[in-house]
Amino acid sequence: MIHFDVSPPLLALYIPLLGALLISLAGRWPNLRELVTLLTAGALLWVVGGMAPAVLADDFWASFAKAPALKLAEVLPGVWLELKVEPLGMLFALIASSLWILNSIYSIGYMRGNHEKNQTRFYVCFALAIASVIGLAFAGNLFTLFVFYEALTLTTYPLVAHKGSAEAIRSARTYLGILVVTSVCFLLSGIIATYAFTDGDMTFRPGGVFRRALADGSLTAPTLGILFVLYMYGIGKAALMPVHRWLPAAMVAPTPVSALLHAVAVVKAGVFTVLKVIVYVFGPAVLVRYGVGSWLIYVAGATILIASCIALFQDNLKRRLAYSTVSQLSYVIIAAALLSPLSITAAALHIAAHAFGKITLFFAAGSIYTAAHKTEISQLDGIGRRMPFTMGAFTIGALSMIGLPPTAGFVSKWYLLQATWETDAPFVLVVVVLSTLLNAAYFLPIVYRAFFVAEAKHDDAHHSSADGHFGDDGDHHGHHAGDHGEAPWPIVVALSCTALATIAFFFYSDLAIGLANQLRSGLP
Amino acid sequence: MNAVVLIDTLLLLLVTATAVAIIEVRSLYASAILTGIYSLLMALVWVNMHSMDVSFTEAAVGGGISTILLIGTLVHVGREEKPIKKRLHVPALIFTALTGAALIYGTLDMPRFGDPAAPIHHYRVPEMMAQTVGFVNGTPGKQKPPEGFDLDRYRRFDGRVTGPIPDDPKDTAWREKSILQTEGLMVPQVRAAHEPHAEEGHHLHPPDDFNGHVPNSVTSLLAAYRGYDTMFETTVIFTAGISLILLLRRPRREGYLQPGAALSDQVILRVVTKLSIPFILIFGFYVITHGELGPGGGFQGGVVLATAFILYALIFGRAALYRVVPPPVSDILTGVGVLIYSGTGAACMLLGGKFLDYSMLNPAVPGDGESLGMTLVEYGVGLTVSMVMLTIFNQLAEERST
Amino acid sequence: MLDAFEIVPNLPVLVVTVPLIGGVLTIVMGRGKGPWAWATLITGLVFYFTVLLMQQVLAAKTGTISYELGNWPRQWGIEYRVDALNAFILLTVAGVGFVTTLYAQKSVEKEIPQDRHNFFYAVWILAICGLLGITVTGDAFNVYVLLEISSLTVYALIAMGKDMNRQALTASLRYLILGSVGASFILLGIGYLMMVTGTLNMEDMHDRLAALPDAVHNRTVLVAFAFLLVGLGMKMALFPLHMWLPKAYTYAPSAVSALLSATATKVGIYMAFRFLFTIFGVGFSFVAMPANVVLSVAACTGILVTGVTAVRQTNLKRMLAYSSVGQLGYIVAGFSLANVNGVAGSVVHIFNHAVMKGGMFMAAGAIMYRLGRCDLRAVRGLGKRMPLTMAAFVAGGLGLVGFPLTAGFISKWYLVQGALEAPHMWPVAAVVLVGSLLAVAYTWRVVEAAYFQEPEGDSALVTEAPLSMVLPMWILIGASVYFGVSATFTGDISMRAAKSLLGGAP
Amino acid sequence: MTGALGIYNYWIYVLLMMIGLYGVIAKPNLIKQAIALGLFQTGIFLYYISMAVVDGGTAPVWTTILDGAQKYEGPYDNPLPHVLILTAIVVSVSVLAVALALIINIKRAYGTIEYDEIEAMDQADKRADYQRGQVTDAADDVEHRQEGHHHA
Amino acid sequence: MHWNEVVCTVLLALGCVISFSGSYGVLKFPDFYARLHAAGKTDSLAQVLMLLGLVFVTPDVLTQIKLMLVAFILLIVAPTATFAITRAAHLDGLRPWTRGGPQ
Repeated sequence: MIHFDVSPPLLALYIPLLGALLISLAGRWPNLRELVTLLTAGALLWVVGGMAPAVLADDFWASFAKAPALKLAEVLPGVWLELKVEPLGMLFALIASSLWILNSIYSIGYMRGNHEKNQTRFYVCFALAIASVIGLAFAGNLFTLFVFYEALTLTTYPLVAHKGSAEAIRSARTYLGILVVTSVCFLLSGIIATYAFTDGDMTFRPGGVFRRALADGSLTAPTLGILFVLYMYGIGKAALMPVHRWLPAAMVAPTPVSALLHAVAVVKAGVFTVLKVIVYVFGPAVLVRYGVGSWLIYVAGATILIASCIALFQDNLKRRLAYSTVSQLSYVIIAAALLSPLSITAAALHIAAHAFGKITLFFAAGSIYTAAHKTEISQLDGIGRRMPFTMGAFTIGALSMIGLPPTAGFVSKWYLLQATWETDAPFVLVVVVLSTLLNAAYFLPIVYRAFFVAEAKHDDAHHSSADGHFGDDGDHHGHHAGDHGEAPWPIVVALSCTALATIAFFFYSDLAIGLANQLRSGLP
Repeated sequence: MNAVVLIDTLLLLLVTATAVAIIEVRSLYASAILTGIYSLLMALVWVNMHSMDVSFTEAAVGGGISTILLIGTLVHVGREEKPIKKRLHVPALIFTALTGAALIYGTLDMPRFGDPAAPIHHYRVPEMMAQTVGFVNGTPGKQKPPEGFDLDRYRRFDGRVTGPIPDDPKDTAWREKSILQTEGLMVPQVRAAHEPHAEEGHHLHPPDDFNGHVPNSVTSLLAAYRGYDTMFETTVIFTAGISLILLLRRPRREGYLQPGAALSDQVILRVVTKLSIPFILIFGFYVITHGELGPGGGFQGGVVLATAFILYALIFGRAALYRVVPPPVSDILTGVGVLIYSGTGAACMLLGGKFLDYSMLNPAVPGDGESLGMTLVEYGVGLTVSMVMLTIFNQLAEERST
Repeated sequence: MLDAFEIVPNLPVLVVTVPLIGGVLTIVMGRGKGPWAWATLITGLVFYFTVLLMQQVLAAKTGTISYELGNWPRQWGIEYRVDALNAFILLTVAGVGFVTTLYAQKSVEKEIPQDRHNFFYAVWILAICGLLGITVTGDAFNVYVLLEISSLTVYALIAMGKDMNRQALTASLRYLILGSVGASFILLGIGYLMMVTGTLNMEDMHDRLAALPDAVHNRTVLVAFAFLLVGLGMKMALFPLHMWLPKAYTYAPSAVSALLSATATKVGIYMAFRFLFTIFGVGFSFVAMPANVVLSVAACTGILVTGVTAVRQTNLKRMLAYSSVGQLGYIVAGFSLANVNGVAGSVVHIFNHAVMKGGMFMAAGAIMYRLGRCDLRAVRGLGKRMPLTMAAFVAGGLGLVGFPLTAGFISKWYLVQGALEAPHMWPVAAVVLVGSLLAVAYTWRVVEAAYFQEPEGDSALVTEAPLSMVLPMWILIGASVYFGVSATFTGDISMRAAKSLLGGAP
Repeated sequence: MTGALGIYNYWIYVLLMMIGLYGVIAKPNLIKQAIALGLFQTGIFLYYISMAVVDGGTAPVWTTILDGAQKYEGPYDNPLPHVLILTAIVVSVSVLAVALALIINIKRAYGTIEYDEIEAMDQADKRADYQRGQVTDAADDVEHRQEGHHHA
Repeated sequence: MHWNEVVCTVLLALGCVISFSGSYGVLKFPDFYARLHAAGKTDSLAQVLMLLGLVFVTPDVLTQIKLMLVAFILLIVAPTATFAITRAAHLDGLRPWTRGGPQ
């Protein structure tokens, strides 16, 4: 084992930053640039993975309390940037960094295949976004969390607006608008209020930071409730209705962006932050005791069902996936809101499980777009025969979404159902069952169409994309229905890998479950 | 009602009427001339209120320079105001009425007009007028009043002199004696020789501040106690001058001088001008130098000096003036005045005192140093003022001929 | 003779007299680069002095340095008084002044006729001198005189934009008239105060006011308070008395806009600090008088209204000008809270806004330098053509928004905390946050145009601004980022200043 | 002066100031505004000088007997306001000078010195400036271009 | 009343009357030149008379000399100023008023 002078979390933060710098320097030579991207991604995974054993160790929590904070910078007296590794963040960082590699491979195929402009900016921003994600994952206090949360919004904005078309800019405005409004108005005020109530103590710790304030009466239950609402709606990235609109809007981005960021990084950053706030800021026990978190179950439940219903009626593939994401995110939130140790585990696992499934689905959508320039579900008749790998992977992703074995979705859903049973929450049970049915109802027809409906003749990609808002105006370089096969090989490789990972997660989920359990064991 | 109040009332009535006329009259020329008249009336008001220096300045500035400025401007921008249909601007009237009402409301709690008990008359100023600030400071670390000295009583004291005045004019000690002893206050121990930095925070100002050199307390306040304000007053004038150059001066390639009609063909004017310019110059220097003793000072004197040059330019043409004072020279001289002032201040600082501590100029006899410093700065003010006025005149005149 | 002279004890006065003498000497510096080099030297020297002064203040036991001009006791003569607050403001003004002077060279070369550079830089230095003088003095009337110096120079500087656009003239004249009325109100207020206190020294005034049997019901004091408030409001462009500002900043020469936005109104606010906190005292201004309500309502309305107006502008400089009024609203809203966090936020935002807005105006000026205009159409696609300039603009914009790790965030952090602490003042917190959203709206229009649109016309051909512009720009923007990441210095100082202001006269 | 007028003497200055202020606001002619500004400031000077008056006072100049010795012949009027107003007068004439220089420049640039006419021209300039700099909803333009491209 | 005070009063009164008549003339006379004539003549005389009147009541010799000097200079300067003004008006093209002439 090489001894690092820099501590691993810091290194993990610096690698993508350094990568961004190198990528921008290598901007003129596309091959070198993409090589740098891949190398950076690999290095990141190596570093992040190297930290995992320590987190899984039995005496982790004992050392956690004692471990000195890794201060990056003291912004104000009493307010500093701090990194600290804990199981939840570890899990998130692992997912993000491992999927970044696959995503980079995929991006290369996609960006080249679609002749996108400003590719250097794309890769740089991508690396910066990953850096933000790593910072978010290892954030040691609320302030650091907020900093990287905002940084993530900012670095992903150029990715969403990448095309520079009117549509892209408008959607990017929505994206930025909603995320910034919620985070500035609610999250920041919540954080400042927390700072005031805890006398400047914002360090994450299992069991929450409010105990003292609650004990001495300076913080009352209603105020705690208001704070909780501020946090839940302040974290706009969690896409809790009605602040979910940015997510469909962001689908205008190139597919790799949608795939990694809006299936993995950004949205997961949202639910991850929710989970982190519930576990380390409020503490489930505190929330249960003061009874201020129960409303979240109903809001999340409603979000799951409504988003699923909307997804049902979307013809645009990426839009349907987006609403599916909205609904799936609320799975995590509803699990977290149950506030039992088991449900927290379920929430953590679902973050991981959903990531693999959803990235596969997005990869597939992008693959279809690259190869066939099709964006609408109604155009997908018979496409499974032309693109067997893509649609096969799509099927696996869909199954994972529905939660059928042997896919990742099943694992987390299983834990969730267990938790529901344990906490005796019939509403959640109903929601889970109903939404499973809805998931099936909006995913399976696509699979059916792709494999079992005959391809229509004279279907012209040009005209069909006219009413599709997403992924329009690519270079129409001679593609017509009937003369396309699979997408470029990097795309196929990437999506096959993620599809396999989705299945593998079912069989080899020890690492994720271990981390989730470690998280549970830390709860007081 | 005595004569002073009567004159005051009459004057103020006239002033108010003139003010209304200035605002309402259509012709801008009339307005400008009325402004001059207004200033002269104001000067009378100031005299009536015993403010000779302000009066002098108002007459020189308002009656002289402002009017020249205004008329010089009117030549370029037209004489008539555009007719406006609505004579009365109602919102403005309401706004001004409200503001005025607020100001009058504020006067209700003021001390009566001329009340000797008003804070301004008995709180800080008496020491300045009696020029005993250097000794009554009460500031920690400075020369402290002697044991048993009743500071409060001293401050309440109105400065009346009783007792005999010695024949020997050099003997100024009577002032302390007469002012202080007759009121039962102790006489401070006056040091014969002031050693600089004899002790930490040692104060160099003599007990009577200027050794009796500066009977005009307006000048002592202006140039010594508040000399720093006056330095910036000079800077304001300097700034105005170079701002005018910035805004009005034509590019140099066009040349400074445009042909303009001079009145030099008239013998009477030539002779009288040549005759009076020396008098004007002497008077100007007199006013500057005499500032310590009576009304006047650098500013008023500077304006007087400027008029000599302006008169010269009017009669003999600006070409002649430029031969006497070429624009580059006058540009530089405007700055030199400010430099004399600030340089005097800086010299005091370089000699180890504080900025503008004139007593440093002559540590052996601090009062004389004060006097010297004040004269120097008055000349600085005078130089800057006269040169700026000249510059302003030149710029306006240049503008005219293009 | 020079052996008796020491720099350190004379720092407070050197800060003002060095630029005074230097400014006057500028007129003999000839043409070409002479005046600029001289101005850079002088402002650099002043900046060095302010740094030394800051050290002195931090080291001083009482936290205050007093300098009696002419060695006259302060109640009679004029006193310079430096505490944490004005040392900080001095540092800001001198620092930004220095960097802006560095920046000015190219821009002035292009915008001002060659034959009057010496006069231009003379006025320029005197403007800085006036602003520094206001900041350092402890005498109420001295404030007025120096205020007039700074105003007069600023009128002239603004009017120098006349060769680019004639509206600079009307902007300058309008400012002249409003500014003079404002200054007259201040003079009147000082006169009323002098009438009841009999002194001009600020601290002396405070003591006398405190000793007044019933100051709260003394009608003279009340009217003095009201007129000072209005006069200061005009000088610091507090909404709705800001009418002069947008036009003046839009049409002034670029370097002047940068200087003014960063210093002129800031010093106005500093005066408000001195009058409200030092002379009248917190108890009078904010407890007995409804200054907190009046100021916070004006500030909050200003933040919202000017924010919306800024979003609707196409001219970058005009947009920044409106944004400045809004940002001043933050500062005013902060100190109207009259608690430690609020005032600290206010003080720190004076600095933060100065560096951010200064940098942004410099960026706008750089665009102006290259393209002769700086509107949204001109910046299209400039993200690639002038990457450093646009990046500076965006970084500054993020600061205005208050993104974490920018200086703006620090201000917001204190302000929101202060607003939440003060009773019934939470709407201020809401407005501060909404205001930052408006900042997103107007900044983002530029981001979209610069990075996601294709250039047209001249914009497609331009190259990056010269280094002498980019470097100062990045010094300021860099400072705004640095003091966003590590704000312990600025935070500490402003906390100290806030505490001394609230603890009555120091 | 035995207090016959009391504080009413102060009121004259308010009147003068307000005449000036009225002129500044109501008169569209810039020269008039500049003159009115001067009147406004003179009002304040009158206030300050009134402040300096002491019953039975005389000019604050000690009588010089000979060679520097001085005699008190008070009560003297207060010299402090006089000093302040000397400074203020200088400031006001400087402001007037700069204002007039600006007005001359305005006449050169606009051909008029009536505020309402200048304002109308400025508004027109501003509108033109606005339209020149406008980017009609940023991205619509791009769409137009693309449509054009398609049709071609 | 001392003799010098009597002389002073008489001179001052005379000055006032002349000054007043001059002012009346300024108001009544038909054109610029005529008005200036009234103003110029009377002003010089009235001012000199008043200054001389003051000389008689001033105790200080220095001040007396100063006053007489002022009177002397006024005697020279005031008519010259009047002359300069009329000259300027003439150069400017202002025609004198004549009975029945062009307005």
